[in-house]
Amino acid sequence: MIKHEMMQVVSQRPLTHNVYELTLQGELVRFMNEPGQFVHIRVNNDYLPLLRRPISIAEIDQTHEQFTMIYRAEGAGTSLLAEKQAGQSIDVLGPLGHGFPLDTIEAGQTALLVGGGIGVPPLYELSKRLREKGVQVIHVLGFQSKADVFYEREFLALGETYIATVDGSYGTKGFVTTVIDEQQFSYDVMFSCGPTPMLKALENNYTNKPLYISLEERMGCGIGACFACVCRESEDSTAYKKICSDGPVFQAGEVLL
Amino acid sequence: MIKHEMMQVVSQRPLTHNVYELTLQGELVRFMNEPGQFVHIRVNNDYLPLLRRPISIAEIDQTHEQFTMIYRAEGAGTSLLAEKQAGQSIDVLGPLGHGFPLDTIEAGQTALLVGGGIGVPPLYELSKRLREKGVQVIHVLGFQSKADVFYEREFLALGETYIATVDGSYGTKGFVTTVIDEQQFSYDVMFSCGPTPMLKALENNYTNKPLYISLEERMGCGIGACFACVCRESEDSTAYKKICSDGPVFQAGEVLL
Amino acid sequence: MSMLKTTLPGLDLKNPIMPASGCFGFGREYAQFYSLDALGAIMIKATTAETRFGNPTPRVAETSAGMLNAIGLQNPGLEKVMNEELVWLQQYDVPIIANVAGASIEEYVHVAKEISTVSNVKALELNISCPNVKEGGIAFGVDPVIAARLTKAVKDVSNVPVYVKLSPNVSNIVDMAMAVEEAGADGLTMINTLLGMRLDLKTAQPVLANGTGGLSGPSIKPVAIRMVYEVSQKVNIPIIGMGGVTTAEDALEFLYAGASAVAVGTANFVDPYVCPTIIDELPRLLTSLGYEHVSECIGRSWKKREATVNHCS
Amino acid sequence: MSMLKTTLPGLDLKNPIMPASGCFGFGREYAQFYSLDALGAIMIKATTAETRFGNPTPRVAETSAGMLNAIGLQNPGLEKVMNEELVWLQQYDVPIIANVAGASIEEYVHVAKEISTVSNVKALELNISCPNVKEGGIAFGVDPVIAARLTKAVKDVSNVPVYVKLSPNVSNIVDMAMAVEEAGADGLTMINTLLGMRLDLKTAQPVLANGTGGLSGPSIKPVAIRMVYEVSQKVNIPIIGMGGVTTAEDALEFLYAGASAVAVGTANFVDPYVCPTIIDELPRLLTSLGYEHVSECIGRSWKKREATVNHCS
Ligand SMILES: Cc1cc2nc3c(=O)[nH]c(=O)nc-3n(C[C@H](O)[C@H](O)[C@H](O)COP(=O)(O)OP(=O)(O)OC[C@H]3O[C@@H](n4cnc5c(N)ncnc54)[C@H](O)[C@@H]3O)c2cc1C
Ligand SMILES: Cc1cc2nc3c(=O)[nH]c(=O)nc-3n(C[C@H](O)[C@H](O)[C@H](O)COP(=O)(O)OP(=O)(O)OC[C@H]3O[C@@H](n4cnc5c(N)ncnc54)[C@H](O)[C@@H]3O)c2cc1C
Ligand SMILES: Cc1cc2nc3c(=O)[nH]c(=O)nc-3n(C[C@H](O)[C@H](O)[C@H](O)COP(=O)(O)O)c2cc1C
Ligand SMILES: Cc1cc2nc3c(=O)[nH]c(=O)nc-3n(C[C@H](O)[C@H](O)[C@H](O)COP(=O)(O)O)c2cc1C
Ligand code: FES
Ligand code: FES
Repeated sequence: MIKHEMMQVVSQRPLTHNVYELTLQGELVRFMNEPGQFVHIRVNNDYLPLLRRPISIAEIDQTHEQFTMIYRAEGAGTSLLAEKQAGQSIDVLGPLGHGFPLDTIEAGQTALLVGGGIGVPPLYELSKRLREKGVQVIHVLGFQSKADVFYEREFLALGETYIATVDGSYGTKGFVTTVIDEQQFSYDVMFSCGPTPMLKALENNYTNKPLYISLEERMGCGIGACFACVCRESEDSTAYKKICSDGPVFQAGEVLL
Repeated sequence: MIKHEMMQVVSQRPLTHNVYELTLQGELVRFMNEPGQFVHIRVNNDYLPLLRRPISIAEIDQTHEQFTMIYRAEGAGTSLLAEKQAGQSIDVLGPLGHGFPLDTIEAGQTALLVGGGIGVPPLYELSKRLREKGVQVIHVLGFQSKADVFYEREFLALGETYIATVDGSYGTKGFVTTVIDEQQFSYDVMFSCGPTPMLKALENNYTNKPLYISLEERMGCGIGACFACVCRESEDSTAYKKICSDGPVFQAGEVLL
Repeated sequence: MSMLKTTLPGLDLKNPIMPASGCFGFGREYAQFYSLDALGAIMIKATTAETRFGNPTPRVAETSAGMLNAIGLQNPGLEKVMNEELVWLQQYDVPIIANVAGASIEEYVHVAKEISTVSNVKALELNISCPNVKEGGIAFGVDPVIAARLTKAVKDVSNVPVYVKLSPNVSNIVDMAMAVEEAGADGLTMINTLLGMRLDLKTAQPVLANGTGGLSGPSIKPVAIRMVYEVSQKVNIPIIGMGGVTTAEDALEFLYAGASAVAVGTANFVDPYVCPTIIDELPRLLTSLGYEHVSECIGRSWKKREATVNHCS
Repeated sequence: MSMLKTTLPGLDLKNPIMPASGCFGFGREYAQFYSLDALGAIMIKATTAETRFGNPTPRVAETSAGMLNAIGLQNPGLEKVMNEELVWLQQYDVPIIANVAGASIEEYVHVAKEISTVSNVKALELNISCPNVKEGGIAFGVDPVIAARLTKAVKDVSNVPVYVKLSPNVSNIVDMAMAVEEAGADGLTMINTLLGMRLDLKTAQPVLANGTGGLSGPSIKPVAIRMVYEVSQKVNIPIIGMGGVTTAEDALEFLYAGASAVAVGTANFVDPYVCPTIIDELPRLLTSLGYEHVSECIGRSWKKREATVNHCS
């Protein structure tokens, strides 16, 4: 059930020089269930910017009807979002799309959660839910540099956590794949969210276990009506999926990266 | 000298259901001298609204480097302006144009100040300056109804003040001309600001004494560069004046109404 | 509600507000938010003979008070639209305007002939102006002769009235309108998007994979109003106006300009409730301005007051 | 500053930024805010043979992220412009681009011949596209044949290079550009305003006394970028791009699209310092993106990276 609500800002705080954690409160939270879903946010009442911004749900707190997003303030919309303060309200449409399938893994099994940059946030709620279910979790998180790392402690509290930085200023120098290759984890299902080149590398290199990936695309409506966010199912057919409503999470191979 | 400054909001308060008094502070005030000049205000940092809004200077306080505007919150720009609060800053360009000529009247003489609606504000600084100079002032102020009247007390403190309302709910029922005709004031110079039909009526009916009028027009630049705000000098010539830079105050007959 | 009732060729509208083609899919998504019965009509996504994937992504980009899109006519194809989407829409008491597209006159004719037989399709909207289709769409939209030929061919086979959707990317919109009117169009819809582009600051490349895209949203409203104003004075067929409508006030501006009904596109993405909100607010707005029926406003910018007081409610 | 140095036919520019015609008068007003020496050039207000009063007021209206104007070529006339405005401008070290307008080919030719003899006028800008002049301006702007004829006639008499200002209100901007190039134009300036309109909610009448007006400001930038992108790939003469430029980033987008220099119009009304601000910020922006000279950016959206690295500084 998709809801539209003016939600209250509970808190906003910077996690790095340009990444923010924003917690909102409202009834819409009741409809959030799958980790990996997203919300579509209108940051301004007027037309600047015009379009909503899709942001993943990073943590759900049903008790307080609150949820948390983690986002990078970069362009026009997210920069304005970063100015919001406790007590103000924000126009939210959600929860949208289909998240990571929790039923693909059982208690006692091990999940490998691989996140890149601003793709890390949805893995946090996923990790919490897997732990609740009794699944072991291993996190491999990639960032540009030490200054960009966030939520390391939070992930550590849930399970083994490895950090890779491109410039080597923190953790392993290299990419998430560097860590995975080095560590030779044994796991049952891999879940990932991050830049497309990373997802491609995972899809090509780790084919022996199920892999679920969360995709990003520029969106119009965010609900499946405008065909802005499609991807092909395969190269030689016109079949397609909409990332906003069929995804953003797909099984590896389901869509063409 | 025209200045451009981010000025501080000292105070903002409603005078009627839709008329506000806004006081700003900044160095720009030092350059304000003639009553009847205006400022050009950018109410938003982005493009909604895009254009600046011209608003008259209603009172100048050189001691505190403050000035006051009185405006009606109606459209997109003035409604946003009404949301500004003490401590915020506003982008102001000014002072602009030429105001009422104080040297056309001498100490001991009598000035008749005639204002209509939202044309009343610039007459307040004018009245104060005339009084400082030793000129007697009589005010005739026209409004739609009782609910729209503002600054009666302030004007009363400076001189005789007559109010006319269109619906008769306060003061004389009718127009400013109704009051002037009834009272048969003896005066030396008339100064006026208000809607064009009012200015036309004054120009047509009271021809035996000098009359100065302040005009309004939709503006682009506000400084004389874009030719948006011109008016003709007479019907049969291409000669013109720019309201923003040659005016907004003209002598009756100088331009075609 | 009777102050909003509007009658157009083929269309008995509860109110003159409808979602614009391509901005509402086939209605399913918005039915999650409100009952589609509320709408005057629904203009469904462009339908072509076969399934089309459309352009590569990114397909949308944001601009100042507007957006660019280059969807490229993605749609499930005629068969699925007829057998699934239109059948699903039967549950609602709302007339459907089927947006018809193609890469050749034959394709248009084929789609028009078939889709106009479906019972809830009350009118066709000939999409001759989609700037994102390269195989010929552009030529139809800017050439009065071809546009007229296409209109005639479709009129010949259609079971329902045909509205032609005009492109704003022309030197003379009145010529286009008059050509399709003469060819038998029952109405016009206007405007489609303005052709635009945005470049990425870092890569210097177009943000849209397609390069150019169609500009829509509040930024194009002044162009749309001007075109409806010009065309409505020169043709005798009704116009469904669109381009940047976000509020009841915007809708009224289109009526004043000469439109008989108004479509809402991009604004649906910003506020999924925008259509029912406008429908709710319109009667209050009309009343506050002294109108008793929406028809009194049509063309008021250029008609005499007297000429419009006889309304049809 | 040498990373901004730009050379165009007739024009040695310190930097590629200049105020657009009609948005800067003859410079006097903005000289109150900064020295005009800072500017790459100045495009002065359209000049006609005689003084023109222009259209009745209101002449401007606001739109979403844009404005409409219907000034109607008001100007003091050729004699005053030559003897007063251009003489006053001599005190600054800045090339003047004289915007030439008229109601007939003869008037254009007369104005062009005279004004091109003034020493600080380094180029002409043929205003064939002003949508607000009714006596014929429109026809010049949308017809390649007439536009070419006018260009040739003016080229024959002008002492300085001639830039033709293109109207965006055409079906095919490339045809227009190629026609005037072939007729001898030394450069193009684009775009002029889009024809638009706004109606008053209460009266239902146009806000502008003239009815329609020209749309400018950020809302038109995507259309302008698209047109510069299309035209720059098809002509061999340089383009001065404009339409909605407000920041250094906007200016760079025009360079990427294929413009060699950039003009700033409406933004001057919002921020009187906008031109010097863009000029100040441009070097920093270029450096941050790895460019050593502004010329490397020109047409980068469609040129190969290699093809543009040889810059001329
Ligand atoms: C399903 C989904 C989940 C996401 N979750 C997160 C998250 O948890 N945290 C986070 O920081 N970011 C997330 N993103 C990316 C986020 O949407 C963009 O960073 C954001 O829209 C950029 O907006 P802006 O105002 O900063 O940029 P602008 O440059 O002003 O954006 C212009 C337009 O492009 C779109 N756009 C730009 N970059 C992206 C992008 N990477 N993906 C989609 N649209 C884009 C904007 O939405 C807008 O329509 C997610 C994207 C998707 C599709
Ligand atoms: C020299 C001068 C002095 C003025 N002094 C005052 C004053 O002291 N108090 C006051 O309340 N009003 C004053 N006005 C009128 C004031 O400028 C308008 O009420 C205001 O611009 C309307 O803006 P908006 O955002 O409410 O309306 P919108 O409808 O959003 O305005 C749209 C556009 O039209 C312009 N516009 C609309 N109405 C007017 C108008 N009457 N005059 C000029 N432009 C207009 C706006 O500036 C804007 O560009 C003055 C106008 C001028 C020219
Ligand atoms: C994402 C998107 C897809 C569109 N698809 C179509 C389409 O398939 N057929 C069509 O005729 N118009 C299409 N349009 C144009 C709209 O129907 C409408 O004419 C235009 O967007 C202007 O209205 P607006 O400013 O309210 O969006 C599309 C517009 C958008 C934004
Ligand atoms: C108030 C105003 C007056 C203009 N006058 C002229 C003119 O005299 N000659 C001309 O060629 N263009 C004129 N233009 C068009 C501008 O030069 C420019 O092409 C257009 O406004 C787009 O740029 P912008 O969006 O930066 O304003 C005028 C524009 C405005 C807003
Ligand atoms: S964003 Fe509209 S279909 Fe996905
Ligand atoms: S507002 Fe530009 S000349 Fe007066």
